[in-house]
Parts: sequence; C-alpha cells; structure tokens
Amino acid sequence: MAEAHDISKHIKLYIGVFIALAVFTVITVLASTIEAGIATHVVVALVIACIKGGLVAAIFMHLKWEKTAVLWLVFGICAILFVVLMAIPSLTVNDLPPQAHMGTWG
Amino acid sequence: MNVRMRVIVGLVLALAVLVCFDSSAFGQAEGVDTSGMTIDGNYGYGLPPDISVHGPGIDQLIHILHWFMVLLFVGWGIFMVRCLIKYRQRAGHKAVHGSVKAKPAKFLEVGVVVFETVLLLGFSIPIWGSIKNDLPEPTDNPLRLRVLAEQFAWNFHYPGEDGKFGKTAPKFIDAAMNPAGIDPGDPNGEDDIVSGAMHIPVNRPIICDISSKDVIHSFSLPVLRIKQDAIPGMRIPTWFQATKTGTYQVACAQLCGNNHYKMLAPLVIQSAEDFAAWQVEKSAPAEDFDEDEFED
Amino acid sequence: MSSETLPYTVKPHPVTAMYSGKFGTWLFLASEVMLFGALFSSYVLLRVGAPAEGPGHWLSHHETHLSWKIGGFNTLVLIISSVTMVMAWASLKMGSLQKARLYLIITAVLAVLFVIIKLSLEYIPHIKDGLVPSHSNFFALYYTMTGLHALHIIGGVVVIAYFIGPGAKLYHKDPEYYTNRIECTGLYWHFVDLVWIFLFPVLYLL
Amino acid sequence: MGEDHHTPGFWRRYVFSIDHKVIGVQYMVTGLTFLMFGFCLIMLMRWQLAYPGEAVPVIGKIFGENNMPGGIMLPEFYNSLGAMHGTIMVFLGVVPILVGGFGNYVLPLQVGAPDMAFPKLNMMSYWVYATGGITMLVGFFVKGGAANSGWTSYPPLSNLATTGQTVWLIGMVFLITSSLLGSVNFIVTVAHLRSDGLSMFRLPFFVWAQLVTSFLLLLAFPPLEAAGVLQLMDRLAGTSFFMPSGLVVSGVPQTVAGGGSPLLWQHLFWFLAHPEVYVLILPALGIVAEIIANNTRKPPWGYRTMVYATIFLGFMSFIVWAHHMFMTGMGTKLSAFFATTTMIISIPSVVILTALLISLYQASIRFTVPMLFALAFLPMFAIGGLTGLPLGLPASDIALHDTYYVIGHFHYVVAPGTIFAIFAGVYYWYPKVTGRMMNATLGKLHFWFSFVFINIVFMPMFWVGLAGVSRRLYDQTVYAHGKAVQDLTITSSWGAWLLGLAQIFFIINFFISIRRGKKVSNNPWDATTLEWAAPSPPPHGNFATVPVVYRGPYEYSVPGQDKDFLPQHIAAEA
Repeated sequence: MAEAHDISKHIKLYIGVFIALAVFTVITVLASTIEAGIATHVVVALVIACIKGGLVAAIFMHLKWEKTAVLWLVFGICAILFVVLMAIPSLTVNDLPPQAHMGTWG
Repeated sequence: MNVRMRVIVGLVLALAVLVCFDSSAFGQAEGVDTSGMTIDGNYGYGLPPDISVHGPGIDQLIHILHWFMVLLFVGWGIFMVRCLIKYRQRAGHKAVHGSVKAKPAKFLEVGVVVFETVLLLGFSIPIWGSIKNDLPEPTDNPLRLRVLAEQFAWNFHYPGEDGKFGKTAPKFIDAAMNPAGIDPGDPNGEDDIVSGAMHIPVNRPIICDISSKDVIHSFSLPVLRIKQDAIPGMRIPTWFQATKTGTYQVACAQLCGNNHYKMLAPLVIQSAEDFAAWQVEKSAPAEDFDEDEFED
Repeated sequence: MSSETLPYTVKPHPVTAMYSGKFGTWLFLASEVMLFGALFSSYVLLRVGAPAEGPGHWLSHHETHLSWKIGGFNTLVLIISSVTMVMAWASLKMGSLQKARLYLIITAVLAVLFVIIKLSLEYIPHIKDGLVPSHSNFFALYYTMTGLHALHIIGGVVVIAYFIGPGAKLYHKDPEYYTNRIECTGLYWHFVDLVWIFLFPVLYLL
Repeated sequence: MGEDHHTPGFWRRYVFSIDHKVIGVQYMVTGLTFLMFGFCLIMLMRWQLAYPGEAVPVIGKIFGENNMPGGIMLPEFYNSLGAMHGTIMVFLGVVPILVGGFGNYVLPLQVGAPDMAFPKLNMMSYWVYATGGITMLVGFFVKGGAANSGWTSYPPLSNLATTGQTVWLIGMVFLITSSLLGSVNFIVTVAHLRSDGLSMFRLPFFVWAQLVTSFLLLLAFPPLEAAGVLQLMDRLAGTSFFMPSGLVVSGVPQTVAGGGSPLLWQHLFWFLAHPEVYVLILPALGIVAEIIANNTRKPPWGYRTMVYATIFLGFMSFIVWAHHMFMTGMGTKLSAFFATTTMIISIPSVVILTALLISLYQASIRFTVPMLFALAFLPMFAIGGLTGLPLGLPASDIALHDTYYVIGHFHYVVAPGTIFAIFAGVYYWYPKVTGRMMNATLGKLHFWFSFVFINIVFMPMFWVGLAGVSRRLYDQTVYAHGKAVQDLTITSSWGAWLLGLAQIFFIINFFISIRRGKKVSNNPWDATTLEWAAPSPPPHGNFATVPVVYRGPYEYSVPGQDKDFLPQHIAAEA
C-alpha cells in the first residue's frame, strides 16, 4: 500500500480526476444537443460514460495501484457474463421464426 | 448380499428402460372415451400415435436417443457392478494406489461427442428447420389459420372463402359472439370462421399462427408432434401435415391458471370434402360462433 | 470467533494481494454489476422491442419531461462526494481521523442532498404530473433504476454514518483496520457513483 | 429454542452465533425441515394426481374450505402446492443444505481455517435466509393462497396472480440476498484462509465444487433479483415490464401501458435457473467424490480432470439457458446455438461421472451407509443426465417439452441424485458434528427402501412423458393419452407415499443417534482430509494446532505405509 508521501501526491490526482469528470459531464450533455442519429448519440454517450467510469475505477477505486491477478480473473469472468447478459435483448428481438409477427392483433 | 441385490435392481432398471418405447401394447384399446368424446388412436405407455408427416423423424430421433442411453447406461452399469463385486473390501484384498490408464474411458468420451454431433447436425437441426423454418410455399396450397389462446379455451380463426383474415382488435371482442375480436366493418372478415374446435383437412399443409390474448399457453398436438408456446404480443407460425382422419385432442402444455388442465379442444382431421362442407356450414351467417362444449 | 484471530483481515494475502474485506467487497461489486447489468439489458430490450408508435411506444425526450440540468447537477454532487470519500481514506492514510471524519460528513451530506434533489425536484413533481411508473415503460424503468440506485445511496449513507459515529472507535484500537473499512466503503461508494455515471446519459440524454 | 434469557450467552451461542459450525447446523436443520415440508406438499398433490376429484382421506378436511372443500383439492390449491413444492425444494431445501449446511460446516474445516472469512456476514446470511423462508410460508395464509404460477413464475400469469405471488417475490429477494452474502464469504474463505501447504490442487474436490458453485450463485443470482424487482413493480406499481400491448384478460382489455415482453422474464429467470441446476448438482458431486475416495481406499481417478471439468461446467452453465425456451418461438440459428452449447455441457458431466466410476476400479470398496448412497447417486445421476439429451435437442424437445419426461429428468438429477448425496453427506459427517455414529442398520434400511421407492416414483414419469402428458395438470385423465397412463401415475403416487414412510428410518436415526449413537474417534472413517484432524465435535476455532498440509487430499493405500490412509496434515515418514 502507498506510503503517506505518495498519498499527498495522489490527492492532486484526485482533484485532477474530479475536474476531468466534471468536464466530461459537460461534454456529454453538450454532445446530446447536437443534431445526429440516435446511434451516434448512443456511441458518444457510452464512450464518455466508459471513460468516466474507467477514471473512477482506476483512480478512486485504486485499481491503478492494485497488483492482483485474482481480481482481474474475477473481472474477466464478470465481464464475459455481463456481455452474455447484454445479449439477451438481441436474443429476444432477433432470430424469430420466419413470418413471425410482433403483436397479437391486426 | 448387497451386491446381488444391486445386480437385480440394475437389471430390472435396464429392462424397464428397454421396453420404454413401442410399448403401446400395454396401453388401452382404441377409442378412449374422455369428456363425452370419442378420441381416435391407440394410446399406451409409449409415444402416442403419430399421424403427421414430420412425426416419424422426431420419433426416430427419440428412439435412437433411447437406444444410445440404454447402451451407455447398461455399459456403465456392467462396469460398476463388476467393480462392486470384484473390488469389494475383504481380507487379503488391497486397493491399488496408482492411477490406471483408462483408454476405454477416453474412447467412450470421444464416442459420446461424435454421437452427439451426429444427432445434432444429422437429425435435430434438419428436423427443427423443416418444422419451424421451412414454411410451405403458397404453391403447396397450405391452409393458414390463426390459433388464439385464452384462459381456458382455444379459438381457431379461419380466413374463410376469400383466404383473407379480417382485421382484429381487442375492442371488438365479445366473449360469446366474437371471441377473436374481428372488426365487423372489415369486408375481409365477413366470411371468417372462429371455432372452438380445430377442424383441418388431411394431407394438406396447415400453417398455424399462434398467439394468446392473456397469458402464455402452449399449443400442443401430441399426435402430430407439434408444440409451440402461445405468447401474448407475438404471433408465431408453425406448420404440419396430417396423414390420417379422425378426432384427436389439442392440449395446453404450459401452466396458464387454475383450469389449465381443462384447456383442451377437439382436433378434427377431415377429408378435403368434409372440411369444405364444415367450412360452408360454419360460415353460414346464422351464428358466427357456437359455444363449444369444451369451453368453460 | 472474533475476527482478530482470522488471518488477512488487515494485511493483504500474498496471492490475491488484498485483505479479505477488500476482496469480498470486489466480489460483491461484481454481483452488483450483474444486478444493474440485468436492468440495463432490460432497458435495451424494452426500448428496442417497443412499438414505433401507439400504446406501449418508447417516450421521446419531450414526453419524458426529465431535466438534464437537475440530472447533471446531481451528477456533480455525486462526483464531489466520491472525491471527498477518497479524501477521507487519504486523510486516514496520513494519520488524521479528524480530517477523515470531516470528509466523511461532507460525503454523507452530499449523498443526502442527492436524494433530496431527486425526491423534491424530480420524483414528487413528476408523480403529481401523472408521470408515475405505470405511465409507460420508460418511466417504469426510470423509477426502478433510479429507485434502486437511490436505495444504494441510502444504504451507503447508513454505513458512512456508522463509521463517522460508533464505528470510529475502531480507529483507536486498530487504525489500519479502520482505514481498510473506509477503503471498502469507498469502493462501494465509487461504484454507486459509477452506476450513476451510466444512468445519467441513458435516462436523461439518450 | 427455549426462552432462556437468564443464561448469558445463550442467544449468542446457539441463535445468533457467528461460529461457522453452529451456522452450518442451523442451515442444515432448517433446510432438512423445509425439505420434508416440501416433500409433504408433493405427497398431498400426488393424491389428486392419482385419484383426481376424490376427497383426500383422513387429513383432507384440515386444509379448510378455501383449499379443499369436503377434502377435495381445488385446482388453485393444487397449483399453489406445485409452485411452493418447487420453490421450497430448490431455494429453501437443497441449496441451503448443500451450500449453507455442508458448505458452512465442512468447507472451513477442509481448508484448515478457524472460521469463515466473515463470520458476522455468515450469521447474517443465515438469518436473511430464515426470513426469506418464513416469508415464503406466510404466502399460504394470504388471500388467494400461496403463489400458484409455478416455481418459474412466468408472467403475464404471475402478474395477474393473487397476492401470494407478491409474497413469493419478496421471499425470493431475501433468499437471493442471503445466497449472495454466502457466496462472497465462501470465495474469500477458500482464497485467503487455506492452511499452509494447502495449494489449490491439494484442495478436496468438495471445496472446488463449493468454490465454483459460489461463483455461479454470485454472478447468476443478481439478474433474477433484478427480474424479481421488475415483477414486483409490475404487480405493485402497475408497470408493464412483462405485459405486452393488447392484453385481454377474461374478455376485458387491459389498461396497462403495455409494450413489455413476457420473454424478458424467461431470459432473466433462466439466466439464473440454469446455473442453479449446477448449484444443485456440483456440491452433491463434491460430497459423492469425498465419500467414494474414502470408501474405495484409493485416490479418485483423474482429480485434476474433475476439477477442470467442474470449472468448465460452471462457465458453460451460463450459456445454455435458452434450451428451456425452445418452444417460445425461437429461430433456427439460436436454437442450434443453444442446442450445441447444451451438447457441449453434457461432456464434462460425462467426464466427471466416468471419473467417479473408474475410481471404483482396483479399489477396496467398503459398503458403509454413506457409500451406499454415494454409489446409488452414480446410476441415478446417469439416468438424470442421459434423459437430458432428448430435451436438449430441439427436435425431440418438441415432443417432450413441458411433459412429465422433463419432471422425470430433473428429478432424477436432484432427488435420487442430489438428495441421495445429501443423505450420504449427513451419514458421513454426522460423527464429526456430534462425535457419534448414526446407526448403520437403520441407515441401510433407509437406503434400500429409499432407493427402491424413489425409482418407483420417478421411473414411470418417463413413460407418462413419452405418452405426451403435460406437466402441472390437475387431472390428466381428461386427455386420452393421459387416461391411458393413469395407472403409471398411480404407481408414482404410491411410490411417493412409501418413500415418505421410508424417511421415518432416517428421522428416528438422526435424533436417536445424537444421544445414543456409538461414540467414535475423531477420524472414524480413516479419512485423509483436514476436517478429520479436528476434534469431534470441533471446538470454537476448530483446530488445537493450526494444521500444515503436506500432500494432496486423497492419499489412500499409499504403498509402503502401515495404514491404508495418509492424512494431509501428517508429515511423511520414510
């Protein structure tokens, strides 16, 4: 674990991350007001959210300083399963049998 | 003593599994009487009678699978029983610490893999594709009808003479007169037939568009080897072709409420002429829908 | 069994390089990822699968009446609370319980502020306008996701309050153990912040 | 439990204890009670199945006019019993016994730990579980009875169901939370609290099984928790997550917003519930492997293979779930994908089973009571596994989906499979917990009667299923194909009642042996793993001296040794 004098260096970093997060929040709001297709908006918003999330995880949650393979193993498993979980919508909406119809009536 | 009993029990089990198919001989005779209806077919302990074109494929797959299961189980069983007898603890007998090289086990595992691959690619996927994917072309002259499930009845909606379904909407539903919610203002719907019994012609492809008004049901025709969930908000086609006339049963296979068990309808497979006659009789303007005796 | 005699409650394990509490917290967060993942997955499914128009269609921005200003301000509140949380831990590392407590208090106050803003400027006016969960799938998801998130915040406030108050006694007995507990609380707190970082664009901007 | 407020420490020692052994016993006793209760529910249902519409003799009247007027079961009560049987058996019986009971008691001992990594969390998970269990039972007393939409609770049926369903959902949220807390605890315990020298590949197979199980619980349960919250919202706040547009219930168009998807629930549910199947079976395999190694007096064949197979099973179990949904209108591509993953997942199961069978080869087999149950587990699990094949192939599934064949299949896996493993484990570890043996004669009677009757219960179901009889039918005789196999259903019912009677041997044995059982040493089975190095029963903190591990878990019949077993913690002598 980091020593006391490292910590004081960290504090500057924390302030830097805070400013970055605030700036990204402003950017993501601004980006959403620009005229563009929904796909572009989704990509931009998610990329910015991922960067922000990455900063929080790396700096605030100290992942940058963790020296542990075990944790990455857990993250790896979790990430794979998360991807599987996020595949559910496409499983439900895509690959219906031919001539299947959404809706009971009509 | 334990060992001997084990052998006997094992043998009885294996025998029991062996007679598991083609065992309709144990069953009851033709013409079972249920709910005041005479149902055709010979029902017994094995698979029910099969009167569909694609059914033999499914039955064959089930048979092959069970022979494979019996073979594997008996093989395992013989090995196990032999081990239990030969390597039981007794004076002068000691276990061997070292690990045996189990080549047969590897063969077995590879064999299982190969066999499963064959079943999957050679049987299951083609059969599934032909039932769920390759719907009959219009040139095959299929009869298309809608199956609309509700708690606890089946509604069979036929397009009638013109081959076109009338528009449907929930607001037109009238439990007695218009259970399928056909728009009275739609000319396509004028000759539509809605019946509580499923009448279909023999030897002609049937496409059913299956849906539900309320909860999830499952449209099951055991004698035709057909099953498809009826899901509200979706209309899913499935098709089949019957090879024999007679009166059978439509079943619900998915728990749908208190009277789930009573959610059955007659399945009447008729010759083309009889079916045409039935259609004419039903589309006569007098009563669009007669209350079916199976409905609650 | 008192936890003092269990190994690795304070010192990191040589293989995992974490003390037990931290490993446990990370595992718990992994399950939280799956929890919120399932909700995001449902969001995508319901949005993509919704009819284009008519009953059950997905609400457009004009129909949701959600203000990005309030959402954005709340985002800032949470980010600041994350900074103060990590500062609390850093202060403990530098040996000052006094400062750490101050930072924890700020964190808790910001968290309460977040909830108050959410309630008074969003939930209550919305419900008065008839934008209740049963209004549409958008609002159903909005209330479920933000509601679950708010419950996580409230849970966090309880834990933080415990460590400001009675829990702080541990510091005098075993400062390192206390610091570790604040670190674990911090991990959880940052995760809650992280979830909001995704919730904000998904619900307010897209 | 007494009202013993005067003795200080009673509550801390026996009720709100943080000792993993007390918690393990609490889980075990609560779990076994629920198991028996769940079994009673099905014994009651089996009367209606065997003799539809006839009044239940003797006890029929006590269930009240709302459930059984004149002793005749109503369909709604039948559905409640069915749903609660499934829920209680899986979530309140088997999982708490396997993971909470055996896992809590045995796992820390087997890794040589003084306790679980988070003892207070451990206590909390038990009490959250108990709360969940009580909540589930409360369902029977609310208006409309307990949940009656099946243990799978498919919406929209469950959305429209009576209040019992809400209670069920709240109960599930408790149970899921309890499992999550427990699994975090298990993983950290295995990772951090192993004795010196106990490397991962020296862990007993049971510990590996528990570890993989914990990961399954940790990562598969949260989606169901989310789904449960969504269904609660549907039921309480009137949302329509699972309600599509255009629903018409009993002829009345519904006024909900609509736009939801009934299949979303099924995906989220089976995302948990398929891994859940492996949660039910992996610890059972672990128990069986322990007992087979101990009673064959030789190392089990292919220990590493089994470990890898288990890890692979765990992974694969997350990507097979949609084989429960072949009939929901799935295209060819998806069904082919899930059929393929299902075939793939059968391979490691075959590998584990084969490894356990080969372990019998060149062994010296002791037919102790736990060994009898463990041996019976093998063919029973084989039948359960093999009959999964026709269900995993979409084509044959068309005929067999939602029939009694499915019931037969998964009951062979969990009843004569997992529950036999539970009995094996109880007989095996009983002397560790109490310091006394259970009676062997009663145990053998219990085994043979159970073995015969349980097959009479479940074997006929395959024929009933092949005949095409749907599951969850209140009365199958309304169907021609159901009437033809009614005599098999009657056979099943008698099997179930006799199986119930056979459990009396166990119950008597279980309670009498606490006081009257033969006193035995710390290691009555001549076993090698670390739990036998502790005193019986182990004191607070478990081991007098912290054990150091010198070798793998199953060094039996090592050549050149006096005894036929070499415990893990004994330093080798030349």
